[in-house]
Amino acid sequence: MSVVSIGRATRPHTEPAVADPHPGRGLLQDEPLIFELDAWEKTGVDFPPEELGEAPDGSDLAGLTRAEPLALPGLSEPEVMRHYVRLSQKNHAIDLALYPLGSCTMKHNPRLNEKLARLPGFADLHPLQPVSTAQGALALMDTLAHWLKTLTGMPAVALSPKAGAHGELCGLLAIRAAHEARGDARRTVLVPTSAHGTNPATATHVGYQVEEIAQTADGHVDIADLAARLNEDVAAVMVTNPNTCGLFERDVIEIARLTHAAGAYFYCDGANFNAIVGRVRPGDLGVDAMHINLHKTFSTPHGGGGPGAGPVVFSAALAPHAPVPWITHGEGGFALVEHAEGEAAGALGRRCAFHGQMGMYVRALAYMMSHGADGLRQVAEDAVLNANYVKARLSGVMTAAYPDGPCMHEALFDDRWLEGSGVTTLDFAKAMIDAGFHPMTMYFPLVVHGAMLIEPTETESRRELDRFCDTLLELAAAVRAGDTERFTGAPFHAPLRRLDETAAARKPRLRWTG
Amino acid sequence: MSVVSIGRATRPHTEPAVADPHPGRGLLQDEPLIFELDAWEKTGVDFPPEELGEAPDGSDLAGLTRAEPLALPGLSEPEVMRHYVRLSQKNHAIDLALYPLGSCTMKHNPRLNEKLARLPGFADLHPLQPVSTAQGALALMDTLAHWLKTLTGMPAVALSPKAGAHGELCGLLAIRAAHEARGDARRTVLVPTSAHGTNPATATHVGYQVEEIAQTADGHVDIADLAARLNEDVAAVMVTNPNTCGLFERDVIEIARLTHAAGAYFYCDGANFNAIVGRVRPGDLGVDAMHINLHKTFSTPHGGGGPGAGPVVFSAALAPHAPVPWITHGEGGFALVEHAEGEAAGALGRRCAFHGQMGMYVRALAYMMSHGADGLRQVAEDAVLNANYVKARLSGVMTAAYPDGPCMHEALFDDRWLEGSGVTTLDFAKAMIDAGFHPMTMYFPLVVHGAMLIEPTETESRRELDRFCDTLLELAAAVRAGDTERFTGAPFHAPLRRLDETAAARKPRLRWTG
Amino acid sequence: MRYLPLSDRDRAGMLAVIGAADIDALFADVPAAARLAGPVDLPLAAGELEVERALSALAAQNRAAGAGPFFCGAGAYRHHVPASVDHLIQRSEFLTSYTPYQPEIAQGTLQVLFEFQTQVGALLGLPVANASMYDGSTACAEAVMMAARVTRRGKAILSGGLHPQYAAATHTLAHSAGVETCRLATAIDAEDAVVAAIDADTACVVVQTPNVFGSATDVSFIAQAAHAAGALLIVVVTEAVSLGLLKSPGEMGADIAVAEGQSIGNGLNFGGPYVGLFACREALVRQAPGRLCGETVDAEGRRGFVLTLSTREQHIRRDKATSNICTNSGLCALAFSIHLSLLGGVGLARLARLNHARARALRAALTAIPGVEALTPRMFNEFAVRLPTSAAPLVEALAGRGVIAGVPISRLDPGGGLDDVLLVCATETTTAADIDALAGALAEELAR
Amino acid sequence: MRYLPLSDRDRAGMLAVIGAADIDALFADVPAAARLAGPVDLPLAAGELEVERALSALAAQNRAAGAGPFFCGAGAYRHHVPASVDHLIQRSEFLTSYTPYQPEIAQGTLQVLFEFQTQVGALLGLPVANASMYDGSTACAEAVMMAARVTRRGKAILSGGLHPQYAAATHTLAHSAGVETCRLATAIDAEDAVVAAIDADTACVVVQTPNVFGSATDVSFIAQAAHAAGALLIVVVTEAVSLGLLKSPGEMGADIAVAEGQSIGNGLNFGGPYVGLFACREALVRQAPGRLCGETVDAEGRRGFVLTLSTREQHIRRDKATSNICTNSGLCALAFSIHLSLLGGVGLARLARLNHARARALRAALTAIPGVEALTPRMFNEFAVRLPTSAAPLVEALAGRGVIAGVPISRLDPGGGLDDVLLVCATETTTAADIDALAGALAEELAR
Ligand SMILES: Cc1ncc(COP(=O)(O)O)c(C=O)c1O
Ligand SMILES: Cc1ncc(COP(=O)(O)O)c(C=O)c1O
Repeated sequence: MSVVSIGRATRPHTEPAVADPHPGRGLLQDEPLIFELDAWEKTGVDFPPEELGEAPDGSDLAGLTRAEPLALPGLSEPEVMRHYVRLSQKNHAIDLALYPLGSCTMKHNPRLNEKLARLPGFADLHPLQPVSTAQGALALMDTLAHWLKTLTGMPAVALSPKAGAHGELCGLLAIRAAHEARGDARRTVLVPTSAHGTNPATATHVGYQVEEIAQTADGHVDIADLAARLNEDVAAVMVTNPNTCGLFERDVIEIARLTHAAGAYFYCDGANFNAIVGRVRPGDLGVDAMHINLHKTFSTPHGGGGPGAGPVVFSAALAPHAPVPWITHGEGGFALVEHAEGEAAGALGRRCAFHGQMGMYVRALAYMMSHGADGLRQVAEDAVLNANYVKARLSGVMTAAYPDGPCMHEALFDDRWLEGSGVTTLDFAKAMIDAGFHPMTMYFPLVVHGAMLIEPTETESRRELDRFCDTLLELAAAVRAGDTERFTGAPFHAPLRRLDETAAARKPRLRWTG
Repeated sequence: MSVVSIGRATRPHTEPAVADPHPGRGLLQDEPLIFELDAWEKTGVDFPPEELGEAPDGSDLAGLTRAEPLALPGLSEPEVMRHYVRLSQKNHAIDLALYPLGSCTMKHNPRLNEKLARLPGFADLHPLQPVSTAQGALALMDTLAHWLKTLTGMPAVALSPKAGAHGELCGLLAIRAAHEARGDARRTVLVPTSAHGTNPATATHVGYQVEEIAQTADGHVDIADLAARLNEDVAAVMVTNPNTCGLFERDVIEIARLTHAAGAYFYCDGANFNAIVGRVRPGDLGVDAMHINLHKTFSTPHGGGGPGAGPVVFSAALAPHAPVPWITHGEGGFALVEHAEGEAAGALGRRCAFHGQMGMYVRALAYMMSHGADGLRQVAEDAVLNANYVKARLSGVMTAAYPDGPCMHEALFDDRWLEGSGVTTLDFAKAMIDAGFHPMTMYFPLVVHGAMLIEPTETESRRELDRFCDTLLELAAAVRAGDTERFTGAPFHAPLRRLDETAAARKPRLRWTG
Repeated sequence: MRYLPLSDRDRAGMLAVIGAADIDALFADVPAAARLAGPVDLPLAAGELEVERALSALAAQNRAAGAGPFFCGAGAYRHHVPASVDHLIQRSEFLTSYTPYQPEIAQGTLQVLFEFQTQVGALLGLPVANASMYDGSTACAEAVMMAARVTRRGKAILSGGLHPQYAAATHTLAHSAGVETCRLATAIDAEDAVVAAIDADTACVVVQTPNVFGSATDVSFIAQAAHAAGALLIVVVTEAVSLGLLKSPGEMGADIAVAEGQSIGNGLNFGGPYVGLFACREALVRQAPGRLCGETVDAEGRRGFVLTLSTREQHIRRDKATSNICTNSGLCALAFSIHLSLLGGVGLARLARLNHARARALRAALTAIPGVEALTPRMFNEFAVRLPTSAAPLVEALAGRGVIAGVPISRLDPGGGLDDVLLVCATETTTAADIDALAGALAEELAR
Repeated sequence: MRYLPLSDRDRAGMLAVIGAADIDALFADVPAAARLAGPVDLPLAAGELEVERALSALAAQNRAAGAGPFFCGAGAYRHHVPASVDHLIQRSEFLTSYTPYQPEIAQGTLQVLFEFQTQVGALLGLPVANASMYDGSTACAEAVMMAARVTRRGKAILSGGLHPQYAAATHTLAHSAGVETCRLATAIDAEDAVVAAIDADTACVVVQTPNVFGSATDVSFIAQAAHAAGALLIVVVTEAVSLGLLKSPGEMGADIAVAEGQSIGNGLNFGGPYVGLFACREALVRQAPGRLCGETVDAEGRRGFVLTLSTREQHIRRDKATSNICTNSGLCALAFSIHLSLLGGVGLARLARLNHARARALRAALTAIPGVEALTPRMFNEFAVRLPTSAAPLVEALAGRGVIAGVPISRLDPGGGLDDVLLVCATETTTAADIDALAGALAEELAR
């Protein structure tokens, strides 16, 4: 048992022999799986008994029904509440503390947006009911489209993509359609090494080959390398801007120019749009297509993994190839173009059933209207200010990957400062958990060794930023002091200790089997 | 540092030198007061700027405005979310685990009821808008009244009382009005020693003297003592049934007979109606007035202390003295009688502004309709079954106060079994916290030494009851084993250790002063 | 049944453990004559969908305030409550917890109460505030009972501007305990009349500002008069938003201040649940009703909060308690506290100014109608108008046209001889279009 | 601005710490030409009340499904979702957390995913299920891509009963990757036609049951035919509630099953967000798209859950990944899982029976109208009717009368020559009164 000081330095204490808290002690409840609650024969939903007698008779479903009744537990409502409330308390959340996952833009999710998305006029609306009975919904989508186009300075937008990665597919499919329309069958997409994994995955998923573009020592696209790789087989250049190192691609206009000169299109990964919204329009940079993660910049909640929404804005060159559906406005109000034929024959096709993530559109538009043009600009400024503040406060101790010049919305550190300490980036991150914070994004981007990518977002107060920086500095001091155990054994204070991910992958147990 | 085994016996562990969890470690966040967040000059609510210029001019509020601007912190919404979410995680709740507070009926609160109470037709309705525009609200109140009267077998009900204690006032005021109407100025109310504190407090609050009725050794009203005390100065007998020892007053019909024979009225504290709803009608027992805590039997949430609602049902003798308002139904629909005059001249008066706790009525009626006549009967049966199950499982080790015969909805234990152990009822209760449960009601009723009053309610599964009983038995074994420290020092695993209530009362600090 | 976890198999097994033959055995103490053989005569269990449908149908029979132009006030006010407030009060840990009797696992509720008490104290300008009362009217009644205890006197003087239902609720309670209430004649602007009514048996003077007609008064002179006679001044506020702008009761010399807190954080709810605010001078704290939360430390010296001074309360003091209150209005107090922690002093002042501005616009529009006269001096967000006709039928007629015009004062005070007086109110939720709609409809109705 | 915690004082102080002269200094890398000098041409910030008003006005321009008789299905179904589901998914800890990358502080989400996977597996009758896809249609497209990878073949046969928008979405994606899709002619009951289309290059056969016309088929014979040819069978389910009653895809021999999970726990939302269910045989797991949650232990040997087999995924495998999916449909999966944990097998079976019973009642009412003919054999809760007139204008006319009658198949398949075919659907939310209203209005319209 080692004696270490943890948390804010004011209250040193003895490290317990085993970790705390333990589920099942104090307020933190232990909770079995729903399959372990002895509820196989019950149900927590009541139905009018009189109609249940009417079993399907021979005429309809003879021979089509299950041989064995479906075996799933049905809990009473009190049991269900307990189950999920107990489980919920084992999660970190943006509502609990700063959540500095770089590239994820974990910002505050206004509750007004949740309320509005639940208005029956939006939530209880069928995608295929007559459009004459859904004019308000189409108006909302049209308004959202207007905001997105104005903020990006682009002439067209496809709302339907269901997340950023789905938007990337959409963008590349439009690019493919544009080339095909010219009879140009290009096969390669250029992607910087620092790109998010979805970028290369997207390119191959729609049948392109990926070639990597080198990165300069100061964290930017290597223009010379790009120029060298551009040729008539290159369909698109996919660049993230601001990039995943948290830097604005200074040469972005040149990148666009070179790309266009080679007959390729410039796809911009807009996951980091939060850093520039209201201050820079991608349309002014020569971008041809860019997805916008509404669940990042426009604050629709991440929900533990989704849903999101990934509208894609298009340049005039690509606009004719946008997927269906889209909205038109005429005499009779708003209408939907739902089939890639006739006037829509240039469309790349359809990407999903129905019209996209309406629930997210409501939230995103409420967010935009709340901030307004002025507030959105302030969002970018505060996001960048907060990141630079963290970078400034931590740089004395941790090694910034790109110390010179300002960063954008996230501060990137590498692990040089941990060298020889016996503490890895992962260990350091797990110790942050003990101190009450969610770790930053780790080991991404790949171009930086042991990367730690910190994105505080604009919805953090200076007080919370200071608390965060103080904690990291205190932890860093503990690293220097050789308190290795505090890191290698961490977390000690989470609901569980460090989990064995290798064992999980070796013999996967992906469902409960009793 | 003692080595003890805690929680379920499977995982013995070493007791840490200091308590865990600590706010500020892992997921449990430390949170200062709102006054300590440096937000004096901010606000988290936006207003249309254009109208704010219009300061009140001389003609209206000259000389009436604050000398100093109001000094209160205004937090941004992200900060507010953090503050209250963090604080919330320091509470126990029925949604987290069994909450066996005897006499409090901490049962599941259906979320349907929360949803319905928020329908604009109920939640956004002004108490003084024309009744012609609130017919649905009056219909709902009328329906609720019908259910309450039918379930209690009583001819009248006053809905407006705002909680149980407010209902007690209402009942005694009706009794006073009834006596006064006859010119009978009685001054005494008889109350058993085991009564809830609100009973004697209510009686003196409306100007009565309280006399205590003795209790028999087996936990019932001492009929002989009652008979001896009844005389022409006694205005009312106030008895809780089922009583606070968790027993049904076997002689209740005789109590009513004796009371009436002495010219007094029989007030029944109906806080424990949950034990008999659907199986026994108080009207069949001779009761003249009884409050019903909608927040107990009919599951409106307790909300950390309220709000509740305490409708009072009346016998025919007291019905004419019910307070305004009440609902009438005629040609033009529902109407409200709001003034104690004319046809309503017998009314005891008015108890509060407006018409009572509409928000609670919606919830309670939704609860009643969901259960129906059959389900409510099942509620009583399961509540009683659960309490007897706990009593049966624990009685081998803990001393039941009234071991013979069944209990009703709660099981009462005394502290004889702790004698000589160095562990008090309070210590034992605090150790329950460490094991993940809220303590039972302690030291009440007063007639039992070191009382522990356990009310599980009907919304607990057998599994949760077993978990609870296993835990208490394991704790009891630890008492026997002489593990005193585990109790006297408890809780060790709550967000805070035991709090110094004496210090708090000695020099009260009732607000933040900086 | 979806809310009952026990299965029939559970029930049978548990009866066996208990050693009871059947469930009836557990009800053996119930006299045979009183045992119901089967369900009472009410509908049987219903699914969630069915219940939702039935109650939604009732809700749809009400004209929600927000459904159109709406001008009612008179003690209940329609304000905008931020969505985050309602979200937070629905957190299981707040919604489904009991009174914080076990402070170690109730620090969430307790810290909120401590913050609430501090906010209420600041708002009302008095050092001690309790953890809430049922509502403003019951708080008023309890304040009078307290004043009688403190002064050991038997009379309360109620101003003619006090909300008539507050006066009635106060009278009912006080009267039963032998405290006489002397309510002065209903008057739009005669708070000063209370001074003359003070005598040697006067325990307290109760004055509301802004009064039920919407008129604000600096009651400092009443405080002086009351104190000079050994009586206490109780100030009542029904529109808490006014405190963002107006002098606090404490600033004007109140000994006890009570307020309806509904305006902040809470919806109209057809009259309840609301939240009573109660504050007083430090010296009076041991006579105050209701719960109090205080600061203390835990066994390791860390700051924490507990319910305190409970020797005043029914569960300890029983028949000697300062009040019988037990359940109070905790969740509404939480909503109040959250909304106020968003607003802050800066926001509440802005909100108050906005309310005032809208009410001025409303007054300008209504008084432009021939025959309509504004009666309320020193108006905050509510005022009385005299109409050339009886107010109640006119309000009905306007309701038929989709406009909820306000509260006829005769509804509150039927015998007051003010049948032609209508109370109207504007808040930040009142739009220019709403005002136009009322003015237009009113002018038309009056022209008929 | 209510969502931005920094005050101007904070900003100035922080710039000083950073050592930047002003905020513009931090944007120095942006080419001067691309720097916007001021706000873009959009409205300025608005208060919560204003935003709520504006968007509520838009919502009010839509005819909510629940506002009256309503019969649309065709891939999106109106079911009753218990209030507790929506309450729970709004818990901050679920709503505002990210993908569970740090398992030690994400056990809540992870245990839910493990339970979800187990539920989905049981429902679809296959051993492995992933942690959700965007929706049923994208899951279908990914399943086809997976089948092509697994079989290294280049063709997918899509049944004529597959939802046309699923077919379109699948075609768009597959085509780009060089996988040919062969969609058979739209047909109400011709699932067997796929058998004849299978050839040596066939990677998979995609069959929907109940199909887009509502007809259920035991596809075991297709499984046999596909397997005999070395192809995989992909079964698509758009109405998850049917699985309470009908044979699961796995039971009928599916290698991969995908479903739209919206019916359970999720509202209509005008088409999204929904939740795609994806399950497959054990042997195929390493080719499956999307996240997988697996069981493991912590350093003290306690059970816990983690994301696993991520070497399939984009963030590890990059251009070699099985899919590019990252954000999925976590919160909708949570809603699905909560609702299903309330229902259980017992409840889902009852719900399915109730749906079927209501659809039978609907069919009886509609086919009683002269000229209306039911076309769908083996109907679950949805069926096609042939009308004596074109369906789309009729639906418009009925909408004008307050009845949303269903989906004209021409909306999904304009060139399909089925202009007179209407898809109608009934669920547990459909009342006898609704059915009467439709039947009555339809009879009247047809009689005109
Ligand atoms: C830079 C970048 N690109 C793309 C994505 C993928 O977006 P989504 O998760 O919405 O599919 C992400 C998400 O983390 C990202 O950070
Ligand atoms: C037996 C009994 N009577 C009366 C009351 C008072 O009810 P309320 O808290 O609703 O005022 C209670 C509340 O705990 C009680 O248990």
